[in-house]
Amino acid sequence: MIEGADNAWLMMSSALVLLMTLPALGFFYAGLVQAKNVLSVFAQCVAMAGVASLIWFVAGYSLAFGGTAPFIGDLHELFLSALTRGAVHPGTHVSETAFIMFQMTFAVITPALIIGAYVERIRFAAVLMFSVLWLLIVYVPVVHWVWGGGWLETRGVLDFAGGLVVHVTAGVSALVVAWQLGPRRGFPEHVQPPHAPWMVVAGAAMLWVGWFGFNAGSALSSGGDAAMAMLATHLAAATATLVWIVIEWVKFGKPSLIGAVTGTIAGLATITPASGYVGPEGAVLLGLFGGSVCYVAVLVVKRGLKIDDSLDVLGVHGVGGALGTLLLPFAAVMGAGGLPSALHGGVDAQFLIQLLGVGIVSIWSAAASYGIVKLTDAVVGLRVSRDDEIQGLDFASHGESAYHGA
Amino acid sequence: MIEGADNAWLMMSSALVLLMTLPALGFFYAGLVQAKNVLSVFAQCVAMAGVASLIWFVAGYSLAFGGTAPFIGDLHELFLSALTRGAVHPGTHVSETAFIMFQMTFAVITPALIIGAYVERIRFAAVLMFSVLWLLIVYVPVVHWVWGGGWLETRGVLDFAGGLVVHVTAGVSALVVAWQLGPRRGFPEHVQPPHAPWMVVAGAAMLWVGWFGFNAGSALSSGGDAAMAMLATHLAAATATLVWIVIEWVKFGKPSLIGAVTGTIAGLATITPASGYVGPEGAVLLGLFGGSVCYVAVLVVKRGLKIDDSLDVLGVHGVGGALGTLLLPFAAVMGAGGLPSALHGGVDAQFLIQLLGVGIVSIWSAAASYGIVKLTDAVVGLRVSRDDEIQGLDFASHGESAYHGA
Amino acid sequence: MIEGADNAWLMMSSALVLLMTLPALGFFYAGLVQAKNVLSVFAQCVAMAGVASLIWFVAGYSLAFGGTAPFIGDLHELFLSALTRGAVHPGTHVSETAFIMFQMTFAVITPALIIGAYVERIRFAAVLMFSVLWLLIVYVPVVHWVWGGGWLETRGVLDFAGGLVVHVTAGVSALVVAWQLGPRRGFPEHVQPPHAPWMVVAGAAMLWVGWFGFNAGSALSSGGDAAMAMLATHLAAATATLVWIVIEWVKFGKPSLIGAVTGTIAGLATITPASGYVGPEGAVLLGLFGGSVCYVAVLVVKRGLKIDDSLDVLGVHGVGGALGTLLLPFAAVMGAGGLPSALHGGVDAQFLIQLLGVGIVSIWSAAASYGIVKLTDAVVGLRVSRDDEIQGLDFASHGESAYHGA
Amino acid sequence: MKFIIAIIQPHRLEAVREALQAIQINGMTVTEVRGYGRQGGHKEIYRGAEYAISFVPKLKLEIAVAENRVEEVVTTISSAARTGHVGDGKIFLLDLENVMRVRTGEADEAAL
Amino acid sequence: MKFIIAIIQPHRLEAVREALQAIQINGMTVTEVRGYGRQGGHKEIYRGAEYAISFVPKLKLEIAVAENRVEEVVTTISSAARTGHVGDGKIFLLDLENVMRVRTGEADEAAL
Amino acid sequence: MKFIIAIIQPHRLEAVREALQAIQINGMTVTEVRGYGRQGGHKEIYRGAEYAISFVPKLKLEIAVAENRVEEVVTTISSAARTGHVGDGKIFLLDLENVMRVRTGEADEAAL
Ligand SMILES: Nc1ncnc2c1ncn2[C@@H]1O[C@H](COP(=O)(O)OP(=O)(O)O)[C@@H](O)[C@H]1O
Ligand SMILES: Nc1ncnc2c1ncn2[C@@H]1O[C@H](COP(=O)(O)OP(=O)(O)O)[C@@H](O)[C@H]1O
Ligand SMILES: Nc1ncnc2c1ncn2[C@@H]1O[C@H](COP(=O)(O)OP(=O)(O)O)[C@@H](O)[C@H]1O
Repeated sequence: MIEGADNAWLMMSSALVLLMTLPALGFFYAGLVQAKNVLSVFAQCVAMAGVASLIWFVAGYSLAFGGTAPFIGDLHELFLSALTRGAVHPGTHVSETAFIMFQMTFAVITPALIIGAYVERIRFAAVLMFSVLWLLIVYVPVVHWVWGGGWLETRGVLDFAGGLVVHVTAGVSALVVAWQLGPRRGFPEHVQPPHAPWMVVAGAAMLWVGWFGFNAGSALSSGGDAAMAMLATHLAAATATLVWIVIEWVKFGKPSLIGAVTGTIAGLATITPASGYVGPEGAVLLGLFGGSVCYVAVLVVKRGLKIDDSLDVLGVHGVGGALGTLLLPFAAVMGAGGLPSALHGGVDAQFLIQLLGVGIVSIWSAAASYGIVKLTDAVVGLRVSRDDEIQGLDFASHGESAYHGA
Repeated sequence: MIEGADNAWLMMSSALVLLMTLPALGFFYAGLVQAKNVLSVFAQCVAMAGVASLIWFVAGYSLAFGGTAPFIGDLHELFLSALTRGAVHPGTHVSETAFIMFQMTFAVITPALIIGAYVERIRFAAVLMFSVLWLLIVYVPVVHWVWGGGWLETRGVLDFAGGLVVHVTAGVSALVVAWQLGPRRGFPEHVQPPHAPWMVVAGAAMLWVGWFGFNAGSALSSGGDAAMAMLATHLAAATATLVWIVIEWVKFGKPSLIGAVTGTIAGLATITPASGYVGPEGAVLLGLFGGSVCYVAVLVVKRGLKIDDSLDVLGVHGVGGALGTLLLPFAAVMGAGGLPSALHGGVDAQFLIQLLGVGIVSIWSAAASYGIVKLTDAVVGLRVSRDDEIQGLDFASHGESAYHGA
Repeated sequence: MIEGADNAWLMMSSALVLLMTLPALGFFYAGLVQAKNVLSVFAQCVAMAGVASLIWFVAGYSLAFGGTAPFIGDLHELFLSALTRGAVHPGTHVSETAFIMFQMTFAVITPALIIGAYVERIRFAAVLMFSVLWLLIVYVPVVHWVWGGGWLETRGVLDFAGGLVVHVTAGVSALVVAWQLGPRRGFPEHVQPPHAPWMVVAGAAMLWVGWFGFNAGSALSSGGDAAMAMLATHLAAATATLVWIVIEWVKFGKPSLIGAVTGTIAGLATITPASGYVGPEGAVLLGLFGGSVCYVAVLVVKRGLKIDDSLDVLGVHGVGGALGTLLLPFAAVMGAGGLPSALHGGVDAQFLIQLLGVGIVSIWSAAASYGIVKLTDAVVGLRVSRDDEIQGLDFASHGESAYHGA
Repeated sequence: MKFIIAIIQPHRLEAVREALQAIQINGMTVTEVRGYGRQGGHKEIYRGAEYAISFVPKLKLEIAVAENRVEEVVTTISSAARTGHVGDGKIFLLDLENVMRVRTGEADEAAL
Repeated sequence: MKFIIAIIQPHRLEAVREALQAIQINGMTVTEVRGYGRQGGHKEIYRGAEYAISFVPKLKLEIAVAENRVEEVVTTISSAARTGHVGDGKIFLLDLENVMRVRTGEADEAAL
Repeated sequence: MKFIIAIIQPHRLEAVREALQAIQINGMTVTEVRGYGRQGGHKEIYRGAEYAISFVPKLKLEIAVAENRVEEVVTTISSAARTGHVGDGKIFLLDLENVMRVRTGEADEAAL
């Protein structure tokens, strides 16, 4: 039976998750690039909302949530043509329509996160082709494995709201794309500072708010579990924000605003997989780790690997998501608010299962993304010309400019 | 009886619909104008929120939803002075308070849509006078006819969330105002490009999110019907976005961002009247038509009619709303998710009824708006002086400037 | 028992209230300062979200809502370590988790409001130290007195959503901080105009929307009372917006946009304490008073007291909150929608109680804030150097600049 | 050669550009500036108080021209820019010793 | 006549404007520019890494003055703009051949 | 002394700055400007219609140099700024009568 309250909360959460892509992620990423590439970032986000939604409608949802075969769903729900208004999503009290909608917003934001890796130099056609293939080959199968009754779910992997499904897949794939695409002109010595930090913080703020839908919505109900997930999400974000402020303050004598909100996002990515299994104390712990580990990860990718994952998708999302997935068992047993009963065979056993999940999902994301990038390059070409890169994608790819003389 | 879940969803939807005007529509329109008229657009939106809400409070709600006389409501609910906290809206499980609030946000956004027709040259006093009269003479009666038990509802006209009531009334009236007001200096050869496309896309993104409240909120309940309306809304928007991208890509070799989000809005306007009666497939169909027909309509108004409906209120909203109203019967019978049972006497019969609705509402909107514009011109004057237009309305009408040297 | 609908509404309201701080208040305040101090305002808001949330987690919630001693709560809920997922907040049908979350967003925004008093010249370390102490010494006790079963609640003081608890505490403390900190260079003759009015209106718009969560969420349920609170909130905001527009129009011949939205905020602050006790007519009355009295108050503080409460925290929030608290009894008896039964001993008796509340809370806020400011000055220093003030806090305190050449 | 610096009202740019194009002057550089002069500034209202903005937005055009065209160009600019109101701007004439086209290295009038 | 170009610290604008007004110099044109000089730039932090900003914000004032007032004006500007820190800026003096007021067509010193 | 005004493509700024630094020219002032010239503008699409943008973004560099370094500086700028495309810009050479360092009051070449 459909419970109106659960359904209302899931619809609201869907609105919040769409807000995360449009405009929040658009703001967040667009503020970090140069003024000549602002619109291209937004265009990529908008196009992603279009493309991913249609993929989801045509086949994505069916392949992800149709049936419980171990590796991939079935084709019974192509074009959602058999969907009725009264259908209830199995095991919940929400309507199937609401569930599809909610999941569709996840299918939009996940490939959109990868945008951060390829900004300022990719061809628009490559964005579209890569994203379509990536959704079908990486995202949809992983959703099926972890949430759709597939083999990782059977093994007991826990991922409440997408640490693996969303952040690890996007983060790892981002690194592969950035590596194949090559760095932006001038990387790393002459990279330009973010052209509009105010835009970054506006985006981060709306991501924070939207994340309540992402995590607490994943409870698929509107009771105490959802609210605990929201509380945990908020506390992890708050903690990681302060962690990053403190690190920069100590290290540079000045805490930067972009640093602070990067901490916020790191904390949010880290709590995501665990948000339904921890209480307030576990959440703060995850915030502490999320803030500090991602800080180091960002530097390692840039300076160690020398890969221009331009807006740190791996360092923030990939590492955060993996970290939260791995720490989940430990955090779940802290305080009365945790959910130790969700662990399969105790903390250590669950940790090994989680490790398996992170390993498999990372490898699959990396390998498949590599193939997709190569194919995309062969078919439409990955990178714009040097002239277009210098001129900026706003005009080169979209024929517009972001700012017309204030 | 008030159902908490339905009520919660309706309150949330009200918040989303207010967000559509403030700040979404403000951003959308302000980004499209020149830098010297940015604040005037926002001021018009803010003032509209004030004025329309008070009109609604004083008499609008009573005249729209009081009683079921064929042409206009009654005066029993003036000043909402008899409204009790426990009152239930007839035929629903939401409180009368929530219903009034929800409808009030519609009364705010509908005249605000018309702003797009008269930006950059209208007197602020004319905006206020026109809007007050327009609400009472055009909007309120049409609401009564279509949703308040009036004669069009009796005839069986279907308009789930305002294709007729909101988009056709606003679009047609916009054309009349633009025509009477005359074009902006330099139209059409020397029209300036949108001064801040990033602002346009920020607005469009929030409109997309807010539209979930607009359409799914119109279900007045939080079950599977609302969620199906949300799903339909989202799919139509996604489809129309891609349609516009493809058209521009083919035609100009570059898809513009403003084009893409114009497609979004066209898709949203088109699905609006049908959103409660169609399933996913019907929604995609409406998105396809919405995107392509509105593309043509925008060009026809500008180049064919040579009327400076500056931000394309007719081409996008008017045409989209009418189109969705007319296609509704055909889309409702597609897939298991449609609601063919809502049609009166089958697809063809309903089509004729819808045609009647579009015709009547268009004629009434055009005729009444013409009279209101003439009266407004006579009383306060429509247009600012040439000097004020050159200087920009921000300073001329509000004594401010949008950007003080970054 | 947890009611899903009430809980969903409270979660949604929490999201809306967080949105009020991030990004709404950030936009609102950042737009009002000079371009060189934009990021510092956002950094203060972001840091506040971090700091206040952790304080709430560690001890704030326990001290505010633990037990019903007259003056301060107890320490049983430190670190929320005993919080269970199924716990119901006493006297409601919402989960304790949701209630804590909701209240946490209030603990974030209240000290964030004070930012408006000290922008453009305060040290970042002073912001943090002041806010931590202020939360523990001013905010938490007042919450306990008024909402946590403390002595003012026992006396019958009514404050639905924080007129006293939020706006009076913040407003009065703001004045004290501004006075101690001294004015900005050039105040009052050479104060620079707001650098980005569009940002101010974007913030105000989101504050308006978010305020629905603030006020209607405070019903802690999703029925007709919540919706009436929302309706009242909206009408007061709309009315006060128009009041400010009219005043400026008459006085200067041009209504400014910043004036209009200042009216909005004044109306919202004024309705806050009364929002759950009045109907539409009472709300409009409060809007009328809120708009006009705050207009005068702003001028009095700046010209009369000559204190540089830079963004008018006292004039708008403090005065609005106090006014609404005092007018509450009169407004509650207007129309069928009011709640006269909530008054203790009738209008006059309640008025005296309210007066006591305003007096006590003002005095406590002023006295305690004075001590905290003095201590903060002694420990970390209040004010940046003259050079840093000239250069701007964005670079001086955070090493960044808001705009990198569009 | 001469280097002409013209301060004009922002909304006259298109008119000036077209007038110059009509006499085959096809190069110029435009800067957004703020001017202070007899025109005075204006008052803006901020929360019920007025404050003075001393500077008004103007555009500065820089145009290098051959000696023999100077007069024609100055006249063209000034008539296209004139509205008759205080604040119409000024035209300054400086001596230009040399000019070079970066792309080709051409110098003197050939580089214009 | 001379054409004075002064590069100053942005926050000195009001002081300079007032000082010039005091000696009846009532016209100037201001441009936002970025300067590069001994002052050097500064470092900004971005996600844990520092990067260099070579240019610092400055204002450029352009003021046309009659020959006999040049010295006075230069002295006034330089003393109002001086803070004593590196980066205070420079004053450049160019020869101005002619000037014209667009509104009236007046030329030479009458146009100032 | 000479006052050099160079209009260049925005993305050549770093190259020019580095080239000048290499020959110990350590001062300049940069302005964002819009240029109009042979390069022509470009078309932007707006809701299915194209419209012309006549002006393209450029940077203007102003550099005061001692007489004996003029040639070297001009050559350095022009080779660092050259991409070979139309629109590479121009270098204008004006006579500079005097210069003063605000901070110290030094004048002439000592002030550069
Ligand atoms: N002495 C001057 N030096 C440089 N620019 C000037 C000077 N006087 C005026 N200007 C510029 O010319 C503009 C117009 O001058 P103004 O005195 O306001 O009007 P008008 O030229 O019509 O008398 C000013 O805004 C300023 O930019
Ligand atoms: N040779 C030059 N040509 C043009 N502008 C210069 C030159 N040298 C310095 N400037 C301008 O003057 C400003 C101040 O110069 P700087 O060397 O930093 O300090 P100071 O003048 O106090 O020695 C610079 O930021 C730049 O805008
Ligand atoms: N006569 C001129 N006076 C001032 N600036 C000019 C002039 N001609 C060109 N410019 C500037 O030089 C830039 C480049 O000139 P353009 O003719 O487009 O290319 P090129 O110099 O390669 O022939 C223009 O954008 C403009 O800013």
